[in-house]
Amino acid sequence: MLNFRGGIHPPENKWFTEEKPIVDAKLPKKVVIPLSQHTGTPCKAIVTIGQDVKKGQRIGEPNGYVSSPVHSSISGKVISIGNFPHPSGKDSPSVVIEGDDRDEWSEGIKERPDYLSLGNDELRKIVMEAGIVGLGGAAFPTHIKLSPPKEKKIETVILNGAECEPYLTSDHRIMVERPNDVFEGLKIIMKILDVTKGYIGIEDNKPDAIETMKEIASSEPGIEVVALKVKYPQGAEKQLIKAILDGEVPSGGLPMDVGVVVQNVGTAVAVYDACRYGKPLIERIITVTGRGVNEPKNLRVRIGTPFSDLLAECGGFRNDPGKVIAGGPMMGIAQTTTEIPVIKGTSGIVVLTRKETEQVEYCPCFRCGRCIDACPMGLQPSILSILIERGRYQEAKENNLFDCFECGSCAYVCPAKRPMVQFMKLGKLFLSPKKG
Amino acid sequence: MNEKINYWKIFKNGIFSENPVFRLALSLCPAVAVTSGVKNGFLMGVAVLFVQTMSNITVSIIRNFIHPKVRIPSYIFIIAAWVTVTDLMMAAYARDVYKEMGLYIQLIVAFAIILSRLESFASKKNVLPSGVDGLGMGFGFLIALVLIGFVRELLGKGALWGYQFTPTKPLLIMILPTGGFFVMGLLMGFFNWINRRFFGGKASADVHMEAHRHGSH
Amino acid sequence: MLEDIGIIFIASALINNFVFSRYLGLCIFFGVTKRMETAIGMSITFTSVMVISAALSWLVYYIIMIPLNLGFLKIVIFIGIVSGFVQAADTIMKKVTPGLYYKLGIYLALIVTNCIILAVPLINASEKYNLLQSLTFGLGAGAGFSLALVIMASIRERLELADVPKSFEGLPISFVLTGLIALAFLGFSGMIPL
Amino acid sequence: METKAEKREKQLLVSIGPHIGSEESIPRIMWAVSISLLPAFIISVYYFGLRAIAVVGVSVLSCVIFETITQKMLKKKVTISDGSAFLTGLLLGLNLPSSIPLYQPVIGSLVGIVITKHLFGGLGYNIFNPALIGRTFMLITWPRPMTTWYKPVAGITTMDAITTATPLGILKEDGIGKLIETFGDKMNLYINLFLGNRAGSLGETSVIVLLIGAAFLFYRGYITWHIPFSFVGTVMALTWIFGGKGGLFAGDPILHLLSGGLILGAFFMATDYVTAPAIRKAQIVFGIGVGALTVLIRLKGGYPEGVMFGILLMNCFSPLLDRAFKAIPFGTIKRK
Amino acid sequence: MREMLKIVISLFAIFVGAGLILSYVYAKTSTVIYNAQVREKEAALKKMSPEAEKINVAGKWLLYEKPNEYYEAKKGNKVISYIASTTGKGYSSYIKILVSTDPDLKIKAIDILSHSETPGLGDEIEKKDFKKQFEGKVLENIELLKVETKDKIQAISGATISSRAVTKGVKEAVKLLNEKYGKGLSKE
Repeated sequence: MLNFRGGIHPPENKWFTEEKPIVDAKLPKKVVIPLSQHTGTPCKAIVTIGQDVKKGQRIGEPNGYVSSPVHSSISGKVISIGNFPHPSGKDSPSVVIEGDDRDEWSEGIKERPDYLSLGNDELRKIVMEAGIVGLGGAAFPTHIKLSPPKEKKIETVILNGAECEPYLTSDHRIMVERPNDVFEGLKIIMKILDVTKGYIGIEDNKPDAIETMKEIASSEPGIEVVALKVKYPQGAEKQLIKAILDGEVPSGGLPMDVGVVVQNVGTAVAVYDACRYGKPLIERIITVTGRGVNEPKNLRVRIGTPFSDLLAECGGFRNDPGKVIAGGPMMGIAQTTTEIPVIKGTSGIVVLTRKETEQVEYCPCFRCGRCIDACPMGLQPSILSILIERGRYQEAKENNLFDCFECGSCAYVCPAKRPMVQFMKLGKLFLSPKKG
Repeated sequence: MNEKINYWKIFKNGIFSENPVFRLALSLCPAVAVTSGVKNGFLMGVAVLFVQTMSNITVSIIRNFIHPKVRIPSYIFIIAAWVTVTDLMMAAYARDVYKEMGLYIQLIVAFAIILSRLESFASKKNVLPSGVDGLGMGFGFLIALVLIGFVRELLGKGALWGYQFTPTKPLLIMILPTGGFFVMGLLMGFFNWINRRFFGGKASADVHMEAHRHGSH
Repeated sequence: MLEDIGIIFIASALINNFVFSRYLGLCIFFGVTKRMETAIGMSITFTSVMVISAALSWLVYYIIMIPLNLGFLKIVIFIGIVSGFVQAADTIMKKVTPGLYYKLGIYLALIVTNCIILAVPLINASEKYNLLQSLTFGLGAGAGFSLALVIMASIRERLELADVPKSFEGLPISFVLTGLIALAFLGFSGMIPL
Repeated sequence: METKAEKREKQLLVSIGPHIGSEESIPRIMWAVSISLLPAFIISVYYFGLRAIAVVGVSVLSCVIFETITQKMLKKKVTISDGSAFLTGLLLGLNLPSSIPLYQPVIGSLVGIVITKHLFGGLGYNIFNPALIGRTFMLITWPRPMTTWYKPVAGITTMDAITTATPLGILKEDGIGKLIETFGDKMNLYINLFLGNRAGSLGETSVIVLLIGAAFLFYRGYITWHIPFSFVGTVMALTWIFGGKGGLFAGDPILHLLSGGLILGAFFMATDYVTAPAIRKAQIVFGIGVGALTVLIRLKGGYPEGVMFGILLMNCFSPLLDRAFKAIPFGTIKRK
Repeated sequence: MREMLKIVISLFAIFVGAGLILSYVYAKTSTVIYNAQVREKEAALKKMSPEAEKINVAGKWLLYEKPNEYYEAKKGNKVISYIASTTGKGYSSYIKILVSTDPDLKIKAIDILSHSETPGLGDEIEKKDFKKQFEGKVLENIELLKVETKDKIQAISGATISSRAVTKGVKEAVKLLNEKYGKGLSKE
């Protein structure tokens, strides 16, 4: 089984939704569309209050190289532009649109049955214009990943279907329900990058997805579907590359440094939708799940829909909810309120009960070494956390603190319940040039 | 009045605020090595007291004669001479103690405390204050050694100055090397605690490295 | 003969370790073990000086002092040899290998006032070791001292991160620690039936 | 007016991820290790009588009390419920002879808990295993009571038992012939050692019950093979090679495996998280080191048993080993 | 050059000064030290045979390569006791022992002069109970047993190595005395 060093295996808890087909969420009455839904510079709003907008109409203009446009996800009227709560925890400039229930497409949307005949630059432009970002969670603008610098020769594209976060099943459902679209998307990406070798990596706990994908892949030379060991964080780029290609991305480097581009399966579908149907990224699949919701579901959701709408659609809370998490329980962000919009990077909403999230006081590290075994980056989180606890940030840096991508494996296994990720974030904050 | 040198202050200095063992953390080896009993500690203390005072006086007397470029070797020769005197005297007149700690008596020559006092005090001052400084330092050293010896002998042998109180040895380990380190560490920690608790002072500084550098350049 | 040499080496390095059972070199031991780098630098410097001064002292002691019946001057002479040698090494190193000098030079300066350097020739003289035995003793003692320094430095690096009670920070806890290491080293006692 | 739902929403917890954690916690591990030692304790009561309860009881109680007092004095949170002081007391008690005067374990606990553990910053920071330091301190301080062993007599007996030497003591003093003679024949010797029907520290004698406890710890994943196996393996290999009188490869590794405190030490004390290296490769070296030192002391040293000193000596090296075998950061291995 | 000369003179003067003082002290103390050593040795021997008027060195012998001596203790012209110094190879040190026998080579007393055996265990060889066991024993009886015994020597429990070292040292000494003063000789 394909594997990498370290990692953990928390209870998967995917049974809530893994068998449930994707259903369309109700059309939201009102959407809040943040202008920053991607890694990089936020967009500039190009609409004004009171303006009527259509579905798919661009409302935010990219502002700089690493940026991506945003589009209205419903048709209606802009009622407010200002700072609103954002899943990242900070308020963020957003456009609020009140729906008119007509759900009309904007005029610019046109289908391209002949998309395969388009040139690479054209395709890249479509991806950019459609505002596609990585849908796995990091939300890095896809068109940048598809435009590697000349000196980096890309040889392989890996489609990430690992979905290693517990609870989440959206990628799983996509692969089972839209396998062909996933493949088409991958082929577009491979074409843009001029690559002949593609992999689709899927964790071994989704046998139906593996089977479906393998079937299609059998007729596609150059594309290989590989089963991965069920282990968190199998879906992290570097770990995925290690597992499939046995290549290690150097410290501080990017996948393209070893000639690889990794894309999420959801992103591949979005790419296909954009190229084939001209649809910008205005909706995504998310999993609403956890012991704190009545009817866990996989939903197709318009970007900007408030969490509260979706939770209501899933039968509301139950079991005294303690935490609402945007994303998976490992790397997702806990929210203070449910009046938060779904953004492009929201892969799920997990509601944990109060009992599940009981907080315990943490103890001093007692050097059991579990975190060292668990760390997928080969770090020693125990030492790092102690160094940071004592304010010795520079030494933490010397111990490769910046290799940490905050996957939380160390914190998960820690018997002393030390808030490792918090320490790592703190350390990086102190070391960042702004804070000196 | 101001011109008068406060001899009492110089003397007291060595015993309390610059106690060579507990405060300056200098010359730690004998503090552990010869303190398995009060008597040994006392005699070692006397030996150091003697060497320190005599060397201080000697250096103070001939300080103008010593060439500054070779002052360290000169000091070392002077100390070595006085140590040899002590060594021979003890070998002659305190034989049973000498058998146990002869090596450490000879090693007084390498005690950083003595050299550093010569360099920092005796080489600049007159004979009388230098002598008093030597006495103070020596006494501070002696008191520290007796104190450690007291604790170790009492706990380790149930005896004081060889006089047995208890039929058996209560905590034998205390007279072994490991016990010596324990007692040193615990006493230092205890004094730090008292100092912090009641006098609001700082813990004894790790100044010995400084003193070493000082002494040997 | 070879066995004899081996015994002297092991005895001086482990069983009668200078720090843990002879209580020698403590000032340096506590002084330079705050950082691993200095501990290693000190180990190298000390061991070489110990071996060389053991040899020089032996030659002077048996070729000059004993025939002239000057045994009682051994303290003065030995310290003269050690400081002279260190001074010479200092000067030569500065000229010949400045790189090494800047790494180890500062330790050289600390050596003169250190009792273990002097203890080696004194013990050699009182045990009446021959030249080879004296060299072995110097090497063993140096190795034992180096071992102590390196262990101590690695432990103190960890201790620096520990939540030691305020009054015990620094020297007191180092003393207690040394006591505990000495306790462990008691396991070697009786290893060589003398 | 806030609705009920809104009110509840306000109480949503916010923290940095991960939002789920494993079941393991320090108390859970400590108490599980304590439980795994339960069979050894029960068998010690069977072999050494009520005295075993008294010795272990005093050790445990004084460790817990000293932990409470020290933490109060240092104005720290009292953490006796995490079981670490209990475990220290249990290990100390099981490492003592049955006849030890009862005030002595109190001092041993004092040294273990206060000096070895709390002076160094408490749980997680101690350099040495507190129970072992307590025991070694006692061995050096009261060598006579600490080396007076009684023959185990099944059933509830007290002090009228007969003093004898431990198997390793007999082996060291009189050689293997005498040892076999004491137990009848070689097979009998092995069986008695395996069952624990021999003189020794309370908890070290019965290999079988210790292995049951160790199996439990393996099953729960609280110990890994690295330390115990490299330790035991090294002891067996070296005793086989050097343990015999008639030249190399003439030793009796099984005898060395079954006697002394090897099993107790290898599975329950050398594996102590705090004082052993945390890196797996370093743990193997650690285990080999403990094994080699144990054999060195058993065969050449002044004491018949070397496990305790072996572990303590290697405890000194743990930080160094962790340093030397630092984990390899991801990305340092080039793509093949 | 002048500077150099100054340095040399300064150092040399200190050196010579120190040398002179030391020589003086050495001259004064060396005899004291020598005498003290002699007196100590005499006192130790005298303790072994208090009624002797004269104790003479009768010969030297080696054990574990350590030099030892044996003596004849005389009252008037009659030998009343033989004394031998001997060595035991102990647990952590060489044990220096004195043994005295009466003219028929039965042990009168033994004494431990110096050792550094383990405190609390090995150092019990200094205890009267242990040393007394040797009194009245002849060569054949000097044997260490680990059980209770009247006519042999019983080991100190937990300190077998030290006990054995003393016993062996004593045995070697008595053996030597037997060789030198075997029954026939001692009668004359």
